[in-house]
Amino acid sequence: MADRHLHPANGNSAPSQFGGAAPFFVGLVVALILGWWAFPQMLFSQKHQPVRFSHKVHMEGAGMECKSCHFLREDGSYAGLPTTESCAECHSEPMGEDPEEARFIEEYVNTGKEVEWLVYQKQPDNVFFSHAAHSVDSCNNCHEFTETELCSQCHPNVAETDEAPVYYENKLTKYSKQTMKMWRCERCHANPEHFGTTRSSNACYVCHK
Amino acid sequence: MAVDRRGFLKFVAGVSAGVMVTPIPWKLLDDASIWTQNWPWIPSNVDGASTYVSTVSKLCPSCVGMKVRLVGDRPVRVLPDDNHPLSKGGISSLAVAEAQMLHSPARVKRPLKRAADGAYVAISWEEADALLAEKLAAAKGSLACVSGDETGSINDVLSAMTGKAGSSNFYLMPSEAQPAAKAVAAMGGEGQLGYDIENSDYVLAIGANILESWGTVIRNRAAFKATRPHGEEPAATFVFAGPVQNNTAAGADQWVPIKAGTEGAFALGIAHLLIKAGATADAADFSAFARLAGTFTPAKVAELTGVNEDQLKDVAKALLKARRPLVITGSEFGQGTGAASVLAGVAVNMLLGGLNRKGGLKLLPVAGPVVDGAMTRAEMLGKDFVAYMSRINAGKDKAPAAMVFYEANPAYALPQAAKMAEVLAKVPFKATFTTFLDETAMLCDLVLPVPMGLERLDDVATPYGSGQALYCLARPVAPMPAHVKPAGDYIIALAGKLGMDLGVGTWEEVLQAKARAMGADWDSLMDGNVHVSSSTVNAQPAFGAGMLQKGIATKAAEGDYAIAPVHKLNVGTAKTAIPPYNNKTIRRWELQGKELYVAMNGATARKLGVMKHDKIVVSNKSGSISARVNIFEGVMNDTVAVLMGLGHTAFDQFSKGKGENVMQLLTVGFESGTGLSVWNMAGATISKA
Amino acid sequence: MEIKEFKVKWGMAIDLDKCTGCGACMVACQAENNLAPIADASNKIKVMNWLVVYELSNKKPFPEHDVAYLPRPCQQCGHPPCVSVCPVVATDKNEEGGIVSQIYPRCIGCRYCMAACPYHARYFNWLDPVWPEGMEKALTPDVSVRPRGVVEKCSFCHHRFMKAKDKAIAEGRDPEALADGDYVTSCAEACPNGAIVFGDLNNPDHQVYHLSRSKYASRLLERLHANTQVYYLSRREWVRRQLDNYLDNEKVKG
Amino acid sequence: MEKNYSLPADHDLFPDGAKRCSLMQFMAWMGIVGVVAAWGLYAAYKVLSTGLGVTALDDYFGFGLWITFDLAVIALGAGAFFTGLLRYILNIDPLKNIINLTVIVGFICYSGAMLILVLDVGQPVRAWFGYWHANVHSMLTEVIFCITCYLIVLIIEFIPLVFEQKQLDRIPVLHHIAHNLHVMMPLFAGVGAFLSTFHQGSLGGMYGVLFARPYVFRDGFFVWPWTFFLFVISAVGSGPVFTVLIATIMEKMTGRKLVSWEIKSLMGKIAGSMLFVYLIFKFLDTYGWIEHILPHAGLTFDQNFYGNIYGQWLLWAELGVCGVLPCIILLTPSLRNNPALFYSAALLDCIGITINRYVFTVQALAMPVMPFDSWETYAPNWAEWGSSALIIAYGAIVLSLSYRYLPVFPQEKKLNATKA
Repeated sequence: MADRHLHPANGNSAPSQFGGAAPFFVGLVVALILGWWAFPQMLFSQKHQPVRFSHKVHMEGAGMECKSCHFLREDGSYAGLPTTESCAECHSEPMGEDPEEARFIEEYVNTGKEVEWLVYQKQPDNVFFSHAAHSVDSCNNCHEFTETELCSQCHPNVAETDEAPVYYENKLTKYSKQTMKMWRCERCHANPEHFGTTRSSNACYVCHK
Repeated sequence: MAVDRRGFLKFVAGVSAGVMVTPIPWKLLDDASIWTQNWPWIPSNVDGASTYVSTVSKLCPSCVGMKVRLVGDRPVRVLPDDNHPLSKGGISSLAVAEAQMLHSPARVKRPLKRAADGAYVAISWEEADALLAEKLAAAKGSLACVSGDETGSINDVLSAMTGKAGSSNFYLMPSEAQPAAKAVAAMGGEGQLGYDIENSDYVLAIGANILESWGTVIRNRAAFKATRPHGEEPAATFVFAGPVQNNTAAGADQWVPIKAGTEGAFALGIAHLLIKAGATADAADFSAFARLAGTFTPAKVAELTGVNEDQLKDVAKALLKARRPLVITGSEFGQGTGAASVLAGVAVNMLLGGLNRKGGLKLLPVAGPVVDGAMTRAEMLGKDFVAYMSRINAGKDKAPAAMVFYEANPAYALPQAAKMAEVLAKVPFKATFTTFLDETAMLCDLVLPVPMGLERLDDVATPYGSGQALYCLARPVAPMPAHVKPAGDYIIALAGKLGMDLGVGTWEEVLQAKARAMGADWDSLMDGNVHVSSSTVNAQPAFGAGMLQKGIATKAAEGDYAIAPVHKLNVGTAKTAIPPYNNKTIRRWELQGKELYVAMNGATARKLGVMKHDKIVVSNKSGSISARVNIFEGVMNDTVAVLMGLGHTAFDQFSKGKGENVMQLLTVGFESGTGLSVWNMAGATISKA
Repeated sequence: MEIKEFKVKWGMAIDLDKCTGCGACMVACQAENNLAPIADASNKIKVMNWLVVYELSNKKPFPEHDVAYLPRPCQQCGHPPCVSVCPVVATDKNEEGGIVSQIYPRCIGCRYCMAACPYHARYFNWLDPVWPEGMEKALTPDVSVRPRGVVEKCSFCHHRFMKAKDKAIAEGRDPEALADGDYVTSCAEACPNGAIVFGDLNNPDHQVYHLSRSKYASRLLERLHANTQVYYLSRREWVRRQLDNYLDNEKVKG
Repeated sequence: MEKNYSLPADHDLFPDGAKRCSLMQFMAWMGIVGVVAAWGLYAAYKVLSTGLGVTALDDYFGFGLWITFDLAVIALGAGAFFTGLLRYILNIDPLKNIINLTVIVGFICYSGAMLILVLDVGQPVRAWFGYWHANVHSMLTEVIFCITCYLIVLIIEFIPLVFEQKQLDRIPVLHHIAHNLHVMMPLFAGVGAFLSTFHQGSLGGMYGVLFARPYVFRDGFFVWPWTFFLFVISAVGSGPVFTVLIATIMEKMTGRKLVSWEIKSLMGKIAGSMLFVYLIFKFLDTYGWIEHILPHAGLTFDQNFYGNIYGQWLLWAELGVCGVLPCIILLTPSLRNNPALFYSAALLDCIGITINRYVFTVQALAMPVMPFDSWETYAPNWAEWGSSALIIAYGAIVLSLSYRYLPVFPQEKKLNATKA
């Protein structure tokens, strides 16, 4: 081993210098592939909703509106997702032929169990998000959002889908891949133009609990 | 191509450089820190719709009204109820964590039977039913029943069952309601004493810890709140007389130090001064009373009670000056007092024209029993459990063949606790209906879990201390755990099984009947409303001077030092022990680890030759406790203040093995005249450990 | 001294003559803010308590002795000693209302803020919080549960402020102009003696506005210029004297 | 090369012409240190896995032994930057004979302090927030940045020494790197001096800005609190003699002369001069504190002390026995040249600075500011002692390895030759 050091490598010749650089670039490319392609695959696991729910059937077929289920309560808090009890208002007995509906009734309605829906934009516990404050009323002081457009700023528009999108869970953090991170909130909250009309300052406690 | 070491190093260098321009290190760094805000072993928030249900606490002795906040179906907070007359926007330190106590580790989760080797085994309800029915049937007339619920209609059911079994041994756990009832009887009056604190402009609490634990304390404190607007001169004066500058003294305008157990003498001293100032009352035995009071000169009262004569005179003067004065006598720790001190207190009110007057003392109507064969409230309050136990101990009474406890913890809560446990051991079969695995449950052969107040339908009828007759329901707001059963229906069914006819089919019927008896509207009660009646019992009671004279002859306590038990609701009750969320409210020099601290003033400590933190032993013929010394100048000379509610040997990690139980030191005596058991004057000797 | 001023300034007025030291506020605070119970709470300086009731003594021997109890929430200083020292902006005073925020996922747990606070209002999660089995079901959804290694403190039940604003929005009222009582802290709500009054110190329609101007009102350690938003009232001179350090020859106001 | 079995097995790696103990002996020593390190590692593991609840720290004493230890070693490690400053910038040439040791000691102190900080912060995984979410108003941010940067400088200063190891030096690349770094060393010394001055200052400033803690609060000199300067000067007043003490301990343990007395004496004189300057300011500061800051806060001098544990003796020990006394000895040539007095003075100097850092950290927190609050006491427990011992063990390992294999002491050959 010591010998090698005593003989300076023939590092002056051009070909071997090029050959010397090759392993470096191989390593570089391997790392890039690993980092940009394999790593994201490894980081997230795919999950599906516990019950296949078709928004389309409910919207088009049953003529329901978004706010039939996703509504603001009287106290200003947001109902988010419907409870099994409210689903059971219609689905106490199967209304169609879909075996998934039958399974839902058997597993949830009959037992009173709540469905553990996967929420794509589920925020961490330390975040306080007010649906009341982010209303069409306040945003449309300047914007001209329709309700769907406004909701779609954050949520995937699933109103016309038959199948819910795949849910990607970060294996390390256990949060949804689609969860908004703080910088996305700050696109508005840190924008001074918003302060006057929406009172949406970027102070920590405006959004954290 | 052979990979030599140099090539490999270059490859590694390439990977290293490459990785730095991929998300790997940066995303991992970020995600790792996000992971720290979402650790799976930390509980997370569970959202849901919030609803609020008005109910009343069956756990807190103040029967505080409360609003329970549920998220989904989970009770998460107990909040004050502005509309409840026993809350008036306040909540007690005990009831406020009642939602959390639903999940207390000390809860009994299923029926337990004591096996031959002394260990408890979980059994099915069927097995428990069979065992209980068999034992009670066998016991027949030799049954005793003890209830720790002072205000509920469960007592109608329990006393009826006891009565139908051919026994008169139904008892309530001792409280201040018993001496008060005895006093009313001695006066020839009827009804329950009520105290109109709200409308009084001068409240003299003699012994009664009215701002911490006495009576309907949250209502008392609402009255206190109302009469002293923030930052302004108070509209009413509160004066506390007692041996320790306790929480009531802290809120009161004036603290009058008097020895423990001398409330009656102090009240008679006041009566003496009032009569001297011309006060009189339209009662048959006024002159007899005046003669008695005449002997309680300030000098004598000062000697008996340790009060400063000038302070005594000042209080009497202030009472005369007040428009609607009210005098409340009681025990600082809510029990153990005799009828005489109540009579003396009532006498002062009568001299001040305070009987059935606004801001005075009321005689409140009491509803009759609603179950066949049940005792009346007066009968129940006439029974003296401690005296019964003492009789058994002395061999004057036979130990019953079976004893049934309902939410009562006599093994912990009775005076001379060690002796009482011995007496309980003489009873061959004991069963308890309890929520928590308390000291009494640990002595029982059968432990039957009952739901907590938040999980069951129950009632509260005019708690002692209330200024008005009232009735309200505790409604189930939380789902009942799988293996507990509400005692009301259970006992009615049990009685049926034993061939007793209680005349009711269900527990709800009992409550409905009680509501009718109270003149309340059931539907309104079920909506969370409280039935309140302003009516009083019209009576012209006497002073009960004869009884008073006998009872007031106080005997001096044993030992050189007086024990002053200090009762604080935050430490919990005998039934609850220290609630998990209340541990932090115990003051630093009340308890350290497992060691109890007792308080004495500097002069007493000097006399004893002890300093703060020194170890001492406080003992008398009933028992002894070891403790460390805390110096607190708000304690009378030659007195040690001992916090009650510690020294549990059962329950959970939040209570068990912490400090010592002051009840060990309280010696039972008997009041002349009434024969009532009393233990509010304990003395002890103190030695350095 | 730069003092942060806001249009709305949430504050408290605590009447020390009305507080009897029962501890209901402390328990209410723990339940509201998801603090974990602890089996042995003897070591008072290592036990999490956003609100502590101190015992004050006039230091005279019996029978001249007098006692007072002082509930101490975070004082929400106008010029907070803790905020500027935080190396990672985990604590700040920037929001309308003037409540000093503490953001748990940002906190690295250096405890510099605790060293800075003379009120001992800040607490560190020395260990992970543990609830007896099942008791986590009684946690509220309003306040996130903190892991070990972060500092926390009283937030004036900030989540109730958020809820009050949401309620106002839902009812079509101005969330910036809450009425007296629309938003109160859990301790103020629980106190059976009404010793704690909560509201907007800048709004004459709120009771605290007037109480903070009472001749009996003063703040803790005023001469350090932390400019706190909690006022203490007492008609007793000795109590007021213990609210700040005074040299023997100095007079106390009121 | 012929094998010489009388030489230690690893003699090929020794610096030129240096005599070292046998490998077995060295391993035995390493074993002893390793046991201490293992204990410390266990303590560190408990702290990281369970949380800081295993320490004796509490909500009154958020800072304790660890912060005291950090501040003390950082102050004592100041020999590195200050000697570097004198050697490279002010060209005091004789200091080249000890500069290597000061760099190593500095490196150990700073890296050790960083390791302790990893334990001391509650959320070490978030430690990088200090850079990413920095609050520019916080003195601690200044400390974090300066310490990190200075540690990098120290590493750069340490690298050439490592590369000059006999075997490594034969690799041309490393030889060139070492040589070029040597050429640039004045630049790094300058950067180091600048960074180090700032963070020594900001460490002091950390306390000086605590306006609600009258025990440590010091009104500003322009934007800086007084403690900013006091910490800088006190560090340079003690760092050099700390290095000398380390060198002397190494001499005692190895039985070889490593640094000439002249150099030690020179370091002592430098430290003594700086200590003198420091004491002038410290006395002025103490006077100002008693006469201005305390009365302003409504406090008296006596209220700042409590019992024996936080008694006035600490102040007098710091200023007198461990301040004025060593200063006199170090500045008086006749006294300084008496080795026993010299080493005593050096030790007292270091103790004095440690007391200073201790009272600023612990006594400041022990003192109740609210009148109804009480004095609290703090004593570190095994977890804190253990992890601090780990750092000392780590220092011992680095020093032992450096001494054995790196050309740390240029005078060693000559000094021991003349002796022989």
